[in-house]
Amino acid sequence: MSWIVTNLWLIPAAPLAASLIILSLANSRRSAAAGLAIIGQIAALALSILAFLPTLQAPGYRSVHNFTWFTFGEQTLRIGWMIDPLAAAMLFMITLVSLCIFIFSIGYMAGDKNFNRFFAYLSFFSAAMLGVVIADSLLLLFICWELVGLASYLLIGFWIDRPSAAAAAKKAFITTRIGDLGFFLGILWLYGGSGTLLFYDGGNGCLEKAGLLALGASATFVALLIFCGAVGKSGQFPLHVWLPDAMEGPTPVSALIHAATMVAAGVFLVARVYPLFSFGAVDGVTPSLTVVVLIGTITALMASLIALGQFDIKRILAYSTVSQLGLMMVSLGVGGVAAGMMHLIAHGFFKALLFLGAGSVIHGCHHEQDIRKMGGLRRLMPISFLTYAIGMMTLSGVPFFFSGGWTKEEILHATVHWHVSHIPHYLMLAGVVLTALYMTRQMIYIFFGNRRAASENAHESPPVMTLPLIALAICSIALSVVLTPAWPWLHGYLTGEPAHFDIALLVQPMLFVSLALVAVGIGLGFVMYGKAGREDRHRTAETDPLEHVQPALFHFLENKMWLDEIYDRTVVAWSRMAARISDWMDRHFWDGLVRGFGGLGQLFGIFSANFDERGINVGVDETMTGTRGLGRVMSAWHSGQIQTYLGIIAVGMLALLILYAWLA
Amino acid sequence: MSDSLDQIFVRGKQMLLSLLAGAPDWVIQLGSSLINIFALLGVFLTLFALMSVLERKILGRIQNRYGPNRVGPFGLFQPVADGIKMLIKEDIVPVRADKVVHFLAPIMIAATAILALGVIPYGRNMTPFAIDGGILFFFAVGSTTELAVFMAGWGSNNKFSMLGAMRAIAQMISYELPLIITTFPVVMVVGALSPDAIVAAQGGYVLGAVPHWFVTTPWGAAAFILFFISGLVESNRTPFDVPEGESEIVAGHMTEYSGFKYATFFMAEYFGMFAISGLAVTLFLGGWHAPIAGLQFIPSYVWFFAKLSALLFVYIWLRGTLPRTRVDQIMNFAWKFMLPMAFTCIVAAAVWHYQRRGLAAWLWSLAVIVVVYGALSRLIDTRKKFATRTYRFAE
Amino acid sequence: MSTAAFIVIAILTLAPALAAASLPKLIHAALSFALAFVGIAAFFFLLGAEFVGLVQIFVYIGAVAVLIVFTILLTRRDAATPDKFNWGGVVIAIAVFGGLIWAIFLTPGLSIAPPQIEALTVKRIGEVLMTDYVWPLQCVGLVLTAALIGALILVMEEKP
Amino acid sequence: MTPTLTLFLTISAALFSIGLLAALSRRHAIFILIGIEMMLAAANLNFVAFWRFSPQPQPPIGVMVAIFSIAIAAAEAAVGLALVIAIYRHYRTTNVDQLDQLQG
Repeated sequence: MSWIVTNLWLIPAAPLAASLIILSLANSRRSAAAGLAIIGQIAALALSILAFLPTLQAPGYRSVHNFTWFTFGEQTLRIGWMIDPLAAAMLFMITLVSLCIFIFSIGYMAGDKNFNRFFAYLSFFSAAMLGVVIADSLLLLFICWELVGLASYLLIGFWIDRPSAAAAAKKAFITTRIGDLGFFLGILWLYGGSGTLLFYDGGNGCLEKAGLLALGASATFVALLIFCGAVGKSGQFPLHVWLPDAMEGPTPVSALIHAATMVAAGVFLVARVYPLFSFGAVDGVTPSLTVVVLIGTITALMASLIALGQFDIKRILAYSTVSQLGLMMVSLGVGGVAAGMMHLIAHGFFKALLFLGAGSVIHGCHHEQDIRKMGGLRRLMPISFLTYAIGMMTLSGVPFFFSGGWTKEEILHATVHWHVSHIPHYLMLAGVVLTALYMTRQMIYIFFGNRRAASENAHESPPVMTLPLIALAICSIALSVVLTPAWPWLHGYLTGEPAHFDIALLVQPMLFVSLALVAVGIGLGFVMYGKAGREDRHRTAETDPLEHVQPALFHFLENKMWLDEIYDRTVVAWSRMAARISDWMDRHFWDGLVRGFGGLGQLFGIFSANFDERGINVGVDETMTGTRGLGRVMSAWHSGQIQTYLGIIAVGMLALLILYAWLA
Repeated sequence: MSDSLDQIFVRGKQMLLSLLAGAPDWVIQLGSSLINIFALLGVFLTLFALMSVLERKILGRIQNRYGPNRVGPFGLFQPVADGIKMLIKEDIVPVRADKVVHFLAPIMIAATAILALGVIPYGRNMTPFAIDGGILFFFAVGSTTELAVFMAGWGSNNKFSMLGAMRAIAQMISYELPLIITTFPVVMVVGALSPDAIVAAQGGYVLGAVPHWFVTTPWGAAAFILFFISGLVESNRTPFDVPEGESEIVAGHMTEYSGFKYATFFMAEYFGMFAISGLAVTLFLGGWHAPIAGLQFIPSYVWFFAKLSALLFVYIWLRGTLPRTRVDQIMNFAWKFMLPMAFTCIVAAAVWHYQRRGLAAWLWSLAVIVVVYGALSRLIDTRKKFATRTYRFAE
Repeated sequence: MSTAAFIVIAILTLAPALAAASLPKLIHAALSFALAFVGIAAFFFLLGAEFVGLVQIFVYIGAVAVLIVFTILLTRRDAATPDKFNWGGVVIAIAVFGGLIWAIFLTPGLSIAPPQIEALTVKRIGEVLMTDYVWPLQCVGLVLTAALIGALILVMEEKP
Repeated sequence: MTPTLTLFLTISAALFSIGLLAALSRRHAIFILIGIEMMLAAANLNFVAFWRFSPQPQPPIGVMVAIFSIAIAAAEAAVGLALVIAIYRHYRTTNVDQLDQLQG
């Protein structure tokens, strides 16, 4: 048990402390605020590396540190933190990515008047997420989980003066709450079943033999309930609606939410409590996992389709995030935990890269987000272009050089070997194509073709913004070293099997398949949108090529498959109606009832009033006058003059004295 | 020989008492106390006269002028002249004054001052009234001065008098605490409240040169300085003479007094001075002990009065040197500096005692005092920080 | 202890006490109160408890009397007006006095001569205070501190 | 002939009644305080007298009680006078028969 394990709490504590100090700073101390935030993040990064080291020594290393939080009755509530390859990798990724984002946002938020508040929230956000990662107790995890939600709420609604931002914040908060409700129920059920919320507790944690056996068949439902939480957080199909709207927040925030912290939390949660899902699995298939696969598939496909019909640069990325998360969910569901996590980590890097790139583009185009108004930025912002291209290729899964490719392949592998059906596999393949397609579309719109309204006088961003881009780009390329099937170090690290080097494995059928798919996607993209780029510069709102071909489909996609509208028509409308009904009930039915009773009461009151007047009052009055007289007599004694009292005391003493002397 | 010279006054008293041998012993008691009282009065009235003229002369020297030098040789008869003047002056009592109080105030103040002198050992076996709780008696009597001052202030029904009395009482009360607390270390170390015991405890020498006076220990030195300052305040001397600051309130609580009553106040002030200095000598400067073993043949009372007059000279010197302080400054000084330092002296004395009074103990208690002193002077540095003045010219 | 001294002290105590109780002017009353307490201190001396006597003078003349005159000063407005005297109190007081005297003379074995005891030195008192009575001493210290703070808070100018 | 305990008790009784007189028959709050102080002093006198006339008490309990009660009396005086001043600030008087807010 090394020092770092017992003091793991320091990792989230560092950014938290930073944020608290920043909040207490004066609004003018901008540099101090930024410096503090970054120092806190660097400290967290250093500590995470420190925590990373012990996990290398043995495959499947895991050490936990539990302690009693408080005791109620004979129940003791124990919480704790743990470090294992999963957590360590996540820690490393989160801290590194957040560091880049922090640095980036110095440049991006430079003009904002609530600079300090922003950094405080950012630090708080990453602190909460780190807490989620190190938690060894479902309770602690849930607490940090909710803190993440709170932080996201604060940050999405950062520009509170924008009604849309406020609305988006509310939407995010409430939508995730719906999921968290399920999550909470799951926690309760789990506690009821296994009697502990610790994941690993020397053999009797809820994820270990004893706990699972204690849970028995109900594990499935618990798993599903917990999955609700994951669905809410990482924007899976029914509850994904908040994620695109979360684009209202500042771009670094979107980057943080989509790459490092928030959405990762859901996937991480599923991976963390995977034993619950896989409990009692017949060759790796359980009902709960099947549900996960289902949801994931739907999400992935739907999101990548919608992404095709969007014009807001950030929304496209958002939908791509959703689809990628779906992909991860699928891979988790089909049993490729390692694959899913690897993709999550890789995704963390390249999605951060993409978002920051988008941020830099937006910054360059004076906060214009419509890709139709951009174009030809290739020459104006070369660094952004290059890094963005790298990110795009990573995302669309170009093999060999880009981490995304390898992880996607892993996932596809996993889906192939799923016994239930191969539909997910094929759908995933389609998803890959779509991903490549919409990314290409975006690239062309933004960077190729000739300039348009917004990109007239665009400029490259300052180094403080471009350096993080470069760093992230390098990361997302370099990561592929440990991902190749030739030397699947990360895979081995996560699963706990030793990874051995074998160049022969580098070449496999799946590689070519995905290569082909990606090629198809990108090619298709160029074919479809190639000329769209070279539209006349003065026409801003031009029709999308797809719109030419399939107006109906395009509108369907553009309006996000009318999901929001559907929700409005259904869920929201229903609740409104329910409210209206109960209101009506209240006004008319209950009110009438109450009035009726009131009338009865009044009648009775009149009777009793008369009775009072005639009967009781007189008697009472008599008594009262008598009492008052008595009171007057009494209060005469109560002169309120100390000296009188003193004199009386003296007389009393005298009396006692005489009495005593007499008796003696 | 030297012994007989030392005890000459004791012998004389015994001789006088032997005159009324065979009388009932309360008569003898009465006689001895009367003798003591007259001795005291004689000595200190003389000292007062001498002091008053010497003060004026020394002040004169300090201010680079002759003092009184007309009446008698070197103007030594000046006090006589003053006395006569004071006696034949008209005694004015304001109409609105509270006659009784106005009349009683000077008597009371003088009486207390003289009483305080009664417990100080002036020489070997030369303590007029050897009370077991002598120090306590001293302060008990001394504390009644405040009442007397108040009587003076209230009695003469004059706002200057009242203000003066208020100031006097305020600063007396404030400085009574340090004054008394600085005696605690001595009392604790000696383990007795009687001046004789304290003086006895300071007998003896380190290798015949360094006397065992308490002023030679760090806490003793600190306590002595604090005690001396408080003494200055208690006897309303410069630089703490705001109660009778002529420039502000005519003459404080003595404004409405004239003639002999004024003289009484004057005398009381000097007697208070003598008493405080005498107590300082007793407590810290080894009472009537000789500074060097070799000089013990000189009679003890000589030593005592030598030390006393040295202190008195310092009084005069300060008066000639220092300007008058402000009331709020005095108060701040009392509560923020004197009091904590006095407590520190107690601690230091305890350290000194429990380190078995060796050299190490000496250094330890020195360390305590120095540390606290440093800390205090850091903390209560209330000097106004003025911004550097910039001159702007008309442009 | 001699009867002469006793008589003198008794007069010196009771006369100022009566004055304190009956003088019309508050300041005079306060001053004669101080005088009466000197007399009581003298009684303590007579009884061979010098320490108590000195403490008595120290506390009452040095502190309490000064406090009282200060209070008189601060409440000058109606301290100036000599206040009326109610005779009911006198009656009660005299009655109480009679009762006490009666009780005293009723009790047998009180008219005894003082036994010879060795003087009660300050050292002795100190030892007793520090050994048997150390807890009461601490408590008194606490009480005094509390009283000091309380008095300060009471007389603080309340800020509007 | 030396004074007996009876005489001391008589004196203290007289002192007590004088204090009571002051406390009862004067209207000024300060007088009441003075009277109370006197009564306390009388009690002290009793204590010390009893100590003196009892054969060799070990330890000197009477004296101790006297000392403590003097200390307490000092505290009481301080607080009492503070109260007087506070009352004066409120009601502009220290005349106790105008201070009858507690009158029934």
